This record gives sequence, C-alpha cells and structure tokens, in this order.
Amino acid sequence: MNIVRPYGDTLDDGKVQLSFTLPIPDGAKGREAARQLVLKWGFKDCDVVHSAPLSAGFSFYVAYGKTESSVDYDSCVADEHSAEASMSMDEVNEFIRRELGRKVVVVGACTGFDAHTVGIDAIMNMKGYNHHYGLERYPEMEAYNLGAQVPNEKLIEFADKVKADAILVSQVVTQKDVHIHNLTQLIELLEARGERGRYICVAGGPRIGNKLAVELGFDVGFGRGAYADDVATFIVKKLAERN
Amino acid sequence: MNIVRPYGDTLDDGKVQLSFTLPIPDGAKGREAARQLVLKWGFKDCDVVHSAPLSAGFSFYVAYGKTESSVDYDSCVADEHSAEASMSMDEVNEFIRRELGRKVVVVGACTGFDAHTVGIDAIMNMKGYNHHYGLERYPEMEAYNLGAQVPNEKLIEFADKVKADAILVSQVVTQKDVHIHNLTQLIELLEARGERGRYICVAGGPRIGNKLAVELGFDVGFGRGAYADDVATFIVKKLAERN
Amino acid sequence: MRAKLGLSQDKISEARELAARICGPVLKFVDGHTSVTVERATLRLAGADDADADGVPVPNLIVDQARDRLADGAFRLYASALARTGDAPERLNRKIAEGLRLTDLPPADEAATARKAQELVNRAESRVRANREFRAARQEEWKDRNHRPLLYLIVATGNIYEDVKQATAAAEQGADVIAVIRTTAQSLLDYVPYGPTTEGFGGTYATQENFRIMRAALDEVSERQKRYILLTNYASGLCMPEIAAMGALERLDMMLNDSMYGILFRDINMYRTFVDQKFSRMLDAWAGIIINTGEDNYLTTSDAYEKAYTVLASQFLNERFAYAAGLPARLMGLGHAFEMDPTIKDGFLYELAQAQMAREIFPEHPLKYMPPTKFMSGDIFKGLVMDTMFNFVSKATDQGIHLLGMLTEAIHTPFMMDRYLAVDNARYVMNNMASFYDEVEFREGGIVRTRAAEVLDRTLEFLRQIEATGLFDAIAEGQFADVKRPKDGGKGLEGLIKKGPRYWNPFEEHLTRTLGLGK
Amino acid sequence: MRAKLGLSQDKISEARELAARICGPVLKFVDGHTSVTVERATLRLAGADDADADGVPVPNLIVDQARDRLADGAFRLYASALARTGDAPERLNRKIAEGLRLTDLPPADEAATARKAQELVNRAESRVRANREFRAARQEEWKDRNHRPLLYLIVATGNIYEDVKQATAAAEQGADVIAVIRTTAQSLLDYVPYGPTTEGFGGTYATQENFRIMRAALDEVSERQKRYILLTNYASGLCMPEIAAMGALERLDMMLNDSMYGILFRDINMYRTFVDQKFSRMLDAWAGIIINTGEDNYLTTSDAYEKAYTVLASQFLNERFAYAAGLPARLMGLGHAFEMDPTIKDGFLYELAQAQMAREIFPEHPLKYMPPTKFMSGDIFKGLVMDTMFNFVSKATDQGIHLLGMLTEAIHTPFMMDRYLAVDNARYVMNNMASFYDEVEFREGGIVRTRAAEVLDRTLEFLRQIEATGLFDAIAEGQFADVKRPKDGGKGLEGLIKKGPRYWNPFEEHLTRTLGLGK
Ligand code: B12
Ligand code: B12
Ligand SMILES: Cc1ncc(COP(=O)(O)O)c(C=O)c1O
Ligand SMILES: Cc1ncc(COP(=O)(O)O)c(C=O)c1O
Repeated sequence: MNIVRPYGDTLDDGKVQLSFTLPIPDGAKGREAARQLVLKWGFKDCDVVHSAPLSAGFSFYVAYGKTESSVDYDSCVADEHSAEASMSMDEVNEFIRRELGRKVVVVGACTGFDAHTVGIDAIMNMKGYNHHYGLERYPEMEAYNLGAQVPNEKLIEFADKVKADAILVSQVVTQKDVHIHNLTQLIELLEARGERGRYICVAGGPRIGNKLAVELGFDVGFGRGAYADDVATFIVKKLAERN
Repeated sequence: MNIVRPYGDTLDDGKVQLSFTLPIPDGAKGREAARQLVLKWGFKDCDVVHSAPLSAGFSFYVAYGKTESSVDYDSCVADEHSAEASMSMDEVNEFIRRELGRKVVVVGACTGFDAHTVGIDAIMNMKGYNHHYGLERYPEMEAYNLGAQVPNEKLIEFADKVKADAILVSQVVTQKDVHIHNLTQLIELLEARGERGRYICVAGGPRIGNKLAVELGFDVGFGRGAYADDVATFIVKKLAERN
Repeated sequence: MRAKLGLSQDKISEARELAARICGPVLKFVDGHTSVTVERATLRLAGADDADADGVPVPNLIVDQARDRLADGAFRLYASALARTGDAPERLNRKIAEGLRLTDLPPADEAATARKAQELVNRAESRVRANREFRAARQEEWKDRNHRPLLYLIVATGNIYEDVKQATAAAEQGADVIAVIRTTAQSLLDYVPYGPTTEGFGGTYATQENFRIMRAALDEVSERQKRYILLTNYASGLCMPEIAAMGALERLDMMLNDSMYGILFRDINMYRTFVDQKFSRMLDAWAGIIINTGEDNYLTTSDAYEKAYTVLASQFLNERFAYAAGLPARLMGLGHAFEMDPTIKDGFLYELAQAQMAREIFPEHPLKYMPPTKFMSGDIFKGLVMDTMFNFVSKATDQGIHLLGMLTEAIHTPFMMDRYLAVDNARYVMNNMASFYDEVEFREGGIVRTRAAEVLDRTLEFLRQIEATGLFDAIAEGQFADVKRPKDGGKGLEGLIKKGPRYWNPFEEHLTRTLGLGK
Repeated sequence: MRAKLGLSQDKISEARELAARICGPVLKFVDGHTSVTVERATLRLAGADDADADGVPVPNLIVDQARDRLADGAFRLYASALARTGDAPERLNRKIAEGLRLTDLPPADEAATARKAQELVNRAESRVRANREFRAARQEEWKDRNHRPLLYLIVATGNIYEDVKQATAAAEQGADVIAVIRTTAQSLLDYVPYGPTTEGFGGTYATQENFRIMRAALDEVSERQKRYILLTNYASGLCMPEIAAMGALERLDMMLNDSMYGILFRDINMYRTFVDQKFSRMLDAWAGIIINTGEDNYLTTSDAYEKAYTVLASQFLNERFAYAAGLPARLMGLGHAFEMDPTIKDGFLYELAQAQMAREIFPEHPLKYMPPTKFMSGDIFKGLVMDTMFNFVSKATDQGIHLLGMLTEAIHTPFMMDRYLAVDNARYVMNNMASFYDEVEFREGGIVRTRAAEVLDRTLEFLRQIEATGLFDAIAEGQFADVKRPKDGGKGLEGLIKKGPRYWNPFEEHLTRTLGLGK
C-alpha cells in the first residue's frame, strides 16, 4: 500500500489546479457556481482565483481545490507498454531468428479519412523517429506502410495478400469518437471474414491507450511516445507465444 | 432551474482541465495513478495528456476530464458584495448626510505581521485604486489608516479612542492559515472587551471571501477587486439599518 | 516597411524569374483543360444549386448528364434549358433535383442561350460586386479597428450552429478572422454537400448554406464590435473552384488555397489540381478574396530548420500562379509557420530571420503566419509559452494574418477557453512590444542576416533544380515534401477534361476580361 | 558587454560622484556607532551560539548582560570569560544558557584576553577562508554548468525539512540558486531564533541550524548535478549583521541586503539600519557572499514606469555603500524588476531599456532581476505569458541573477509544480533566443535609447535633490517610495550605541584590514 494524494508544497495538502468554462455570464454568481461545482467533485475547499467573460453567455474559471481523495500507487497497473521492457532492434531481429526462424510480415496504415501519416511513419519508415529506426529497417521483418486515408477493407485485403502476421492501424483524429468507429469497424470486418485470429492487431495514436485498444478487440494499443522497438517487441513475443 | 455543466466546445460535454503533482516517480504507472485519481473525483473520463518528473520522487500531470456533475446556476447566491449594487462616492456621502446626519468614522489596518499595505491603501488612501477614490477622500467620513503590521490590540484601542463606527482589517498572507488566526483573534479580543457590537467589522484581502469573513464573526468580507465604494456602501447601509 | 536583412535584390528577381519559367508550362496545360468541378463551379455561378433526395447536388447532376459533352462545357446545357423553359434557376434546379434530365430538352436557339448567358453573368457580377463593395465600405468605416496582424481563430465543432456560438464568442474576444475548419477529408469529396450541417469530424462541412449562416452571424458581431470580422474557408481539395464560387457569392473574405497542397498532402491528381486551382483563384481575385497558401504543411511533415527553403520556394510558385490568375499581391496571403524544434539554440532568431525575409521579399502581401503545431505536446503550459514566442515573432516582423496558436494543439480541436487564452496572449504580447519592428536592427554578419541569406541561396538552388526537371516531373520524383506523386496517379484524374473547340464558358470569359488576363 | 544605448559616460560618472557625496555623511555616522546586533554578530563570529530554555539566544544573553558597557563592545566580556575559564566557546555558551552572568566573572588579564581574541579571529578566518575556497574550487570544477543568467528559485514552505525537499527538486529541475524565503516579519525580531524550525508563515526562519541543513542538502545535489547550487537568505531586518555572520560561517552564497529596505518597508530606524548594514556587508565581502539589493520593492509599491529612476538612484546608492564596505562589483547583485503595467503599449521596450541600462552602467555587477509580481493575477495563464516576456528581457540584456517568475504569484507561495513550470519556461526561452544580445541593435533615436537616456537624466535630478537635502532628511521627508520615516522613529533605535573611546572589536579590525578599508 502506498496511498498518495496531490502535493502542492506539503505532503497530502491535496492541491489541484482546475480550469473550465461554464455557459453562464461572468460575475460573482458565476464564481459561486464554479466553486460549488468544484466542491461537487469532492474537493474540500475551493478557491476560484480567476474568472473572465468569454462572451455574453460564457465564462472561464481558474480554481484551486484541496482534495482528500487518494489512490494506492502500488495497486496501479501501468496501462502502457513501456519502453523499459522493450528489446532493441538488434535484439528483436535476433529473437526472430532464434524463436521464429522466418521473416515477420507487418502491414500498417492510417485508416478512414484520417490523413495523419507522421505517426504511422514514425513506427514504420526506415528513418524512424527520435533515434529509433522504423520497422522497414528491421532485416527480419517485411514491413508495408500503406500510408493514410486507407479504407479498412483495402487494408485487410492487402494483409491477406502478403500473408501478414500483424496489422498496424494508426488513428489520430478522435473528434466525435471517429477513431472508435474506424477501429471497431476493422475488427468487425475481420470477424465477419473469420480472420480475426490470423493477425496480431495493433492500434496506435496519440489518444489511444492500451486499455481502449483491448476493449475494442485489438491485441494492444500504443499511445504517444511509442517507438518501433516497443511495437516490434510486442509482436514478436506474441508470435512466439502462439507457436 | 438552470442546470449548467462545464463546456469545452459543445454544450454539456463537461470538459475540465486539471493539473497536479503526485509524490511518486514519473512513468506509465504514475499516469495511471493520476487517471484513477481524476476518476475518483467523479469524472467519467480522463485523458492524462502530459506527465513530467519534478524530481526523483515527484511527478507532474496535466489531464482533461469529462464530468457529468452540474450546478443549478439559478440557486447560486453570489458570495460577494458586487460593484453593481454599490453606490458611488457622491451617493454615499449624500446617503450619510440624509440618513445618518453625522460623520462616519472608520479605522483600518493590515494586522499581525502582515506587511502588505497596498490592499488597505487601495481602500482607504486619498488616491484610491483603479479610478475609485479611497475613504479618506469621502467628505462625510473620517478615515484612519494605521498601515501594516498593526497588532489587533493596538487597532482596537485606536478604534475606541476615535469612537469608530467600523473597523477594517486587511489580511494578505494566508499561508498556514495565519489570516484565520489573526482575524479570529480580533473578534475574540472585541468579545472579551464586550465591544463586538460597537463596531461594524470588515475583513478584506485577496483570499478573503464574504462567507469566510462572516464565519469568523465579521459583518462582511471583501476579496480581490473590491473598491472603496463597495465598502462604504456596506458600512453606511448597515449603520442606517442599526439606527 | 524597413529592409533590415540586406538581401540581394538580384537574387530575389532571379527567383521570381525561375518561378515564372517553372509555372509557364503548367499554365499552358491548364489553359487547354477544364474539370468536372470547374464546370460545376460555373453552373453554381449561373445559379445551379439544390440537391436531390439522395443529397446529390444539382451541379453534379447536371455535369453527370453532360458527361459525354463536357469538352464543350456544361454551362451551355443549363443556359439553354433556362432559355427554353423560361424558368428561374431555382425552379429549374428543383426540377433537376426531382429527375429532369437536361439532355432530354431540345436545345434553345443560340441567340436566346447567349442572351440568357449574358443575363446570368450580369446577375453574378452584380452580386459579387455588391459583396466586394459591402466589404470595402465596412472595412473603410471601421478601419484601424482590426488588429495588426489580423488575429485569426478557427472554429471546428463539426456543427454549424455550435460553430456560430464559438465564432461569436471568438469575435467578442477579439478575433479579426474566423476560419471554419472543414470536416476531415472533405478535400476528397468530388461534390459539395448541400444545406446546413451538424455532423463533421474535426471540422464542419463547407456548404453554401453553412457559409450563409456563419456570414450572417459574423456580420451581426461585426456591427456590435464595430470591427469587420473576416470569414475564411477552404477552396481546396477536389471541389476547390466550386467552393471559391460559393465564397464569392456568400462574401467570404479568405480562402485556403494552395497550388500543390492537394497533390502532396491529399494525393489528388496534379493535372486536375492545377486546372482547378487557376479557376478558383480567378474567382477569388474577382471577389476580392484573400487566398491563404499552405506552406506550413511542408513544415509539419519535414524539419522546419532543414526545409525552410521549401517554404520560400513554394511562396514564389504560389505567387506566380496567383498573378497568373489575376490576384494582386494584396490578396496573396502567402503561408509560412513557426515550426522549428523548440530545443534548437537560437531557434527564435532563425524564425525571426525566416519571417522577416518573407516580409521583405513579399512586401505587399498579407503574409499568413501559422503557429507551432508539430512540437506542441500535452504540456499545455509549455505550449502557451511557445505560442508567446510565436506571437512575438509575428508582430516583430509585421506579419499580415496571424493564426492564433492553441495551448491544447496536441490534444483536441480548440475549446472556447483555449481560444480566449490564445487571444489574450497575442493581444498582450503584441501591444507590449508593438514598436519592436521599427526599433530593432540586426547586426551585420549576425545570425539573422546570415540565415536569411542562406535560405534565399538554397531556395534559388532548389528552384533551378525544379526548373531543370519541370514541375510535373519534380513532383513525381518527390522533390516536394518527400512525397512522390505519379503524374497520372492520385484522385480525381477522371474528372479532368480537355477543352474542345466548341468549349463555351462565358463566366471564364468574363473573369478573364475583368481581371485583365486576356492573352 | 556591448554598449548599445549610447549613454553619456559623463552623466554616469556624475551620478557616481553624487552617490559618493550622499553616502559620505552617513558613513561618517556609521563609523562612530555600533548596535546590539553588530555586537551579537561579533560574538557569533567568536563562537557564541546556543539558546536558553526560553529560546533566548546566547548572543542576546551576553549583550543584555553587557548592556551598560556596550560602548566598549560586548566582545571583551566574552573573550575575557573564555580566557579566564579556559572553556571552549561551546562549553561557555552552555553555561551562559544555563544562567551564568559574564559580568559576575572577574575580568581576565588584558594580554590573555588579547591572545584569546587573536585565536578566535584566526579560527573564524580559517573557517570562512575554507568556505570561500571550497566554493571557488567547486565553481571552477563545474564552470559553465550553471545557467547564464543564474536561475534563482525560492522555497517558502515554512518548514526547513519540506524546504529541503522542495529545494532539492528545484535544483534537479535546473535551479542554480535556491533562496529560502524567511518567515513573515522575521525582519522585526531583534534576535535570531535557534535550531531547526518547522513553523513559519510565508517562509522559514533564518537560523544557523536551518542554514546548515539546507547547505548540506544543496551540496549533495550539487555533487549529483555537477553544478554548484548557490544558497541565498536574507541579511536584512533588525538582525542583518548576525545573519551575515551566520551566512559567512555556513557558506551561504548570496544575501538579500539593501541599504534602505528595512527603513522604508519595515519601518526600522534609519540610523540603526545604516550601522547594521555596513557591518553586514563587510562580512559578506569577507565571505565572498553576493548581496542582492531590493530595488524591486520600490516598484511593487509605486508605478514602475513613473518611478523607474528611483531604481537607478537606489542602485547607485547601494553600490556606493557596498564599495565602502569592501564589496567588489562582482559581489553586487544590484536589484531591479519587470513590474510595468502589462497594458502599457511598448512596455516590453521600456523594460528592455531599463534592463539594458542597468547592464551598461553596472557592467561587472551580477544584476539581480526580479519577475513580475504586482500585475500578476489569478489568471495563471496570463501570468505564465508575462513571465515569458520577463525571461526574454532578462536573457536579452544579459542579466546576472534571474529570479524565476511563478504563474501562481498572486495566489500562493510556489507549489513544486509551479517552480517546474517556471524553470521550463526560462530554459526554453533563454535557449531559444540565446544570442539575441549579440544580435540586436537599437535604432538611434528609438524608444529604447530615448527611454534609457531619460531615466538617467531623471535619476541625476533626483540624486541632486537628495544630495541637497541630505540622505537622512530625504528619507524623513518621504522622497523614497513615498513613505516618510522620522529620523528617530522606527524600530530598533534603542539598540543603537555610540562607540566609546574603549570600543574594542577585533573582528571589525580584522575585516577592515583584510578588506583594505583602513582609513
Ligand atoms: C502534423 C499535423 C497535421 C498535418 C498532417 C501531415 C501528415 N502528413 O501527417 C496536416 C496539416 C495535413 C493536418 C491536417 C489536419 N489535422 Co492535424 N495535426 C497535426 C499535428 C500538428 C501533429 C501530428 C503529428 O505529426 N505528430 C507527431 C507524431 C509522431 O505523433 P503521433 O501521431 O502521436 O504518433 C506517435 C504515437 O501516437 C504512436 N502512433 C501513432 N500512430 C501509430 C500507429 C501504430 C500502429 C503504433 C504502434 C503507434 C502509433 O507512435 C507515434 C510515435 O511515437 C497535430 C497536433 C499535435 N501537435 O499533435 C494535429 C492534429 C492531430 N490534427 C488535427 C486535425 C483536426 C486535423 C484536421 C482534421 C483539421 C481539418 N479539419 O482540416 C486536418 C485534416 C487531416 C485529416 N483528414 O486527418 C487535430 C486532431 C484533434 C482530435 N483529437 O481529433 C490535432 C490534434 C490538432 C488540433 N488540436 O486540432 N494535421
Ligand atoms: C506587493 C507585494 C509585496 C510587497 C508589499 C509592499 C506593500 N507595501 O504592500 C513586499 C515586497 C514588501 C512583499 C513582501 C512579502 N510578501 Co508579498 N506580495 C506582493 C504582491 C506582488 C502584490 C500584492 C498587492 O499589492 N496587490 C495589489 C492590492 C491592491 O491587492 P489586494 O492586496 O488583493 O487588495 C485588494 C483586495 O484584496 C481588497 N482588500 C485588501 N485588503 C482589504 C481590506 C479591507 C478592509 C477591504 C474592504 C478590502 C481589502 O481590496 C483591494 C483592492 O481591490 C503579491 C502577489 C500578487 N500579485 O498578488 C505578493 C504576496 C501577497 N506576497 C506574499 C508573501 C508570502 C510575502 C512575504 C511574506 C514573503 C517573505 N516571506 O518575504 C513578504 C513579507 C511581507 C509580510 N510580512 O507580510 C504571498 C502571500 C502568499 C499567501 N497567500 O500566503 C504573495 C501572494 C506572493 C506569493 N505568491 O508568494 N509583498
Ligand atoms: C491549403 C490547404 N487546404 C486544405 C487544408 C485542410 O485540409 P483538408 O484537406 O482536410 O480539407 C489545409 C490544411 O492545413 C491547407 O493548408
Ligand atoms: C532587501 C530585502 N530584505 C528583506 C526582504 C524580505 O522581507 P522581510 O522583511 O519579511 O524579511 C525583502 C523582500 O523582498 C528584501 O528585498
């Protein structure tokens, strides 16, 4: 057990900064509404330190609250495939040679109408990202990067054609949960074809968590700060497990 | 009834920005702890968008939460003596002449070891603050500003000596609740002397709310953005009531 | 404008000449072609609007009906139908939406069609002129009430009615320009949706009705604020000329329009893009709409320090294409962006050099300066500080159009409060160092001057190389933004049409004449 | 340092001469006087420490016992007792704490007392020299590892053990200097509390034990970070020389110490202050401690634009008083602050002018630059942006010691995360525009140069006026900071003592000699 609380300048003082907008005019009454709202979140104390009108009917608040809530740090389980556990590029290749004895085929794309290629490129392209080479550079892997705006159907067909081991999907735009829609559809299409089991399905993007990805039927999800090493490690270990 | 919730870019989307420190190392596990903490405050959804190490054992988080909590704006009562209701300097003087028929005597100070004079000066000095003249300039008032670092005893004696109608206290430093201590002591001293009823007691300072002041036994409290007009209006109306 | 960099005027002239030589062959190709969307844009100017029960817009229905005679232009069919039926466009549109096939109607006689054409051109001309005059009058009446640079804010709720709320609030907070961000991938639609819309992702559909709704809302705030609020949308993607036409009719004030954005970043066919682009820009020129070019896109994909010269090269090309379409410099919002890695030592000075260079090379152009986006992260506090530095550079180099950076850039499309914080930041900074431009000089041989000179040199080299290759091939080879786009690849090629000898487009003729583009 | 303002060197010299003439009479007065705290400081150097059961410090007990012979100095009594009893100071201190009255002891013979005195002086000298050498060696070993300007962060929890955590974190985040803010109103205590403390308001008591605890903690981080972390406290208020003495012994590196702060802002008697101040500064000079003067305080009370000249005037006076106490320029952290109303147009340029002017007039002085505080509000986002502009000016004018602005300045003493955001802001900005100073010139006749020249002129006028009035009377009349302080008013006057003919203070003599201050 390691119970922790927010820390301002003294252990357990519980200080938290908040800011938000309310659809009401600015003024003393608005500040009181903001204060009450913060108290509703269970804060014991709230100081609304700033308010400003955003327009006639909207106002902005900055507040500091004091909470008594806590979490047990020891019982928290990281929802991320953290870099610490990952093998390096060389180790991954060595692992493939040793444990799998054949090239691993991966297919990646940014699906739907999402045009953000930089994320999937960071994982797949030769040059990689932040001094981590991309999967295309892994001698023991065959990596196909289909780019952006790729319909799920096309991605699946391509994976089928090249006999892929893993399908990598990037989703960056999340407004109105469009990513959830796109990701779900991919899994549904695979299931409809009876092929979900054939692939390791990997989702990625700045707002994608592992938890979310798994909920949607993927094997894993990678958020911001992911590198090719992490993804490769996951894929090859999973393949080895399946053998 | 006018139920309102935080507004990000759509009505009732409930978006709130938070930031805080936890006494744990930075990392995926820490981000999960931060997320769970935000959920404990009743947020339905939480995206920890940033974390950074502050030192080996402390880490910083920025998060966005989605709340379903709301307040009824109509039922909020402003805890501030807002400028809208205040009379101007001329109106106050006119009011005194008409309703009280004698000069009103006020004594002000920043008490304890608090050395912040600017706040009490803003209310009392001739030149005032932000184009609102201070009480010294009110022809129908006699205003004594004792400055800062004034012990409560001295303030009370002075008030007694000049037969003050109101005592004005400024408290700016609030660390370790030193202001609560100072304010409470003043009221206790007055009560011990059986003189609490003799004065209108006014507290002020950037972190003083009306609610707090009243709780501590004052007649009223003024926070940031208060002007002499507001204070004068309160005092003279109260005096008229008592008559 | 005070020149501070000591740039070589000869080199600048050489770059302009290179741009002219690079664009020449492209413009020649363009003149011989039209496209489905150029035709639809023409129809829209003539009055074609409305949509059928499936939401297919009437201009699309007409062009589909005219499919096998598009080399003649689609306009003839519509004008002839109007002449023959005597219908007002609205009535004819409805009939088409309900199933009427114009090809079933016997053609009207040539003279009647020509008269109808003239009438339609005149009607459009007076509507657009009225828009231009209205804008000019307001801007004159409220001159000096806008910020300098213009503060430009986006709204992107996906719902036009929410957009209106956000835009109104933004204008009240101090925005001079409101851009309604388009829904993800509208670029790729080969039609313009019809009517008011409430469902977009990362933005709101560009529709004529949405334009109208937002324009009316902004005119209202303008009156209240006594400040003309400019409205921006995207004449970009597969329908760029149609959107330009809608913008001309509904008095938009700015349009995102880049000569190569669609090709490079949306994989739209290059021939199609160049053809569509020229007609769009003619419309913008006619309507007094400022174009915003998309050089910032180079820097979100490639490194801003390394690839600074691609921005300048693109500015020269965009300028050349714009002149060729009749746009005067004062309507060219050439783009660039504050996108260098924030960890670079003296990055601020390099940004200053780049922005000042653009200012000096394009002195009459209302440069459009984009905020940091690529290096923004979930650390909203750091983001706010980066935006502060950006605001500083923008004012320090007298940019024309200032896109406000959002502290939440890496997280979500702007919340209302994000926008407020952005405006507040910019207003404070820009007032606090208002006279910096006039005040400060850069040391000879210093970082700023040296950097500007180097970027100009590198740009010349790059332009020479493109000239040698030819623009079409240079794009195909991946010389821009590291993406290779095969000449006959990409979307929309099927909508490109070689003009036939009977090609007739009185709107194009009218524009060519009015804009003084006759050969 | 490049001069960029074209300031008149003649005027600068004239200002220095005026300062010398203004300070002359004050220094003459000072030389004839001592004070209870000067005596206690001397005792502390000699080894007096510890406190009685009520917490009254031994140095106070001794001075109280010597009350009626203070004109001779209190040191004689202590040295004589040590000589007579043969006790080590620690043992004697304990006895005094337990009730021993030194006046009850028969005096030791003169020669023995003199030998003891020499021994005590030597002991202190070698301890302080070791401190100086340790610091110098570390700073040499890790040179170029500190930021330039030095990043200065405060801790203010009120609890020395929490302070240590905060300070360690701050150093790990990048701070070069840690200042332990003192508890509210320690200035007004006429004694220095004893031992480690955990209960302060808005800050932590300055005690020798607290100094030791923090010094040890920072030395540890320094080793880890390979960066010498400087420690700062306040030699200010009624005990300024004692705190300076403690700082000399415990290797503090900087001390807040202003020639008039106590008088103007703490209502301490002026004679007392000047006397205490000179001795404190001699101690700082001896120990290689940088003083930080408090010009910023003028601007938190008065308007920074209007009263800019009071800052410069005070800098000249502080400089003069510091030279007179043996401080070299490199130990003079003259203060100023970024406190102009953020709504002033071109405020940034005025701040730039002021900071650059200070830089040019005091070229070897490690100027201490204070962040915006007065116009900070609950709007932490705006505050962060203001701090960004401040960071910019500081680096742009090559300041020496940079106090980091806190986005929560108007709300609470800094949270740990506030400090992190402050460092992150400064490091980004200062790296991003690192070479600005060398790069940029100010236009002749422009705002910056004109403003600097005006402030210098106004300062000269002000100094002339003070010279005419005399410094004591000028303070009494309210010429500084708009507060009037009667000459015989204020706190602590009763602790002032005219030195008698038999006044003996071998530490003062030693310092005078070492610092080359002999008449
Ligand atoms: C660059 C950029 C663009 C460029 C894209 C260029 C390109 N070729 O990709 C351009 C200018 C074209 C663009 C356009 C738009 N953009 Co954009 N863009 C950005 C920006 C600035 C940076 C994104 C980026 O490149 N990040 C760097 C990469 C390396 O990070 P990453 O994508 O997170 O990838 C990492 C991880 O997430 C993970 N990962 C990602 N994918 C995958 C996949 C797998 C399998 C794995 C394992 C891991 C993984 O690994 C990567 C490396 O660590 C962001 C803002 C920001 N600062 O984040 C906005 C942003 C993403 N864009 C946004 C929007 C809305 C748009 C538009 C839709 C706006 C519009 N309506 O016009 C358009 C249209 C694009 C479309 N249809 O999708 C929004 C999305 C909001 C949301 N959450 O819904 C953002 C957040 C900006 C904002 N605040 O509004 N954009
Ligand atoms: C100026 C200033 C100083 C100056 C004070 C000069 C002076 N002559 O007053 C100096 C430099 C001396 C100073 C010193 C210290 N300060 Co100070 N200071 C400030 C600062 C920057 C501005 C305060 C101010 O003048 N505000 C302007 C006035 C007009 O606003 P106001 O006080 O809120 O007053 C308004 C209302 O509150 C109300 N009001 C106030 N009083 C009253 C009374 C009545 C009767 C009524 C009706 C209304 C009313 O009306 C006023 C007008 O609207 C603030 C930070 C900030 N930006 O707020 C820190 C701040 C107040 N200081 C602080 C601290 C800790 C100190 C020190 C204790 C630090 C130290 N340990 O050395 C010292 C010691 C002072 C002491 N013993 O009290 C902290 C307090 C933290 C806390 N909440 O506990 C602050 C918030 C800074 C910080 N973040 O650490 N300070
Ligand atoms: C010129 C141009 N067109 C269009 C867009 C918008 O993107 P989309 O292609 O999704 O409409 C941008 C975005 O930055 C742009 O710069
Ligand atoms: C020179 C100097 N001394 C002391 C202080 C601290 O205040 P106090 O008097 O409460 O110790 C300051 C605060 O700014 C100062 O500038």
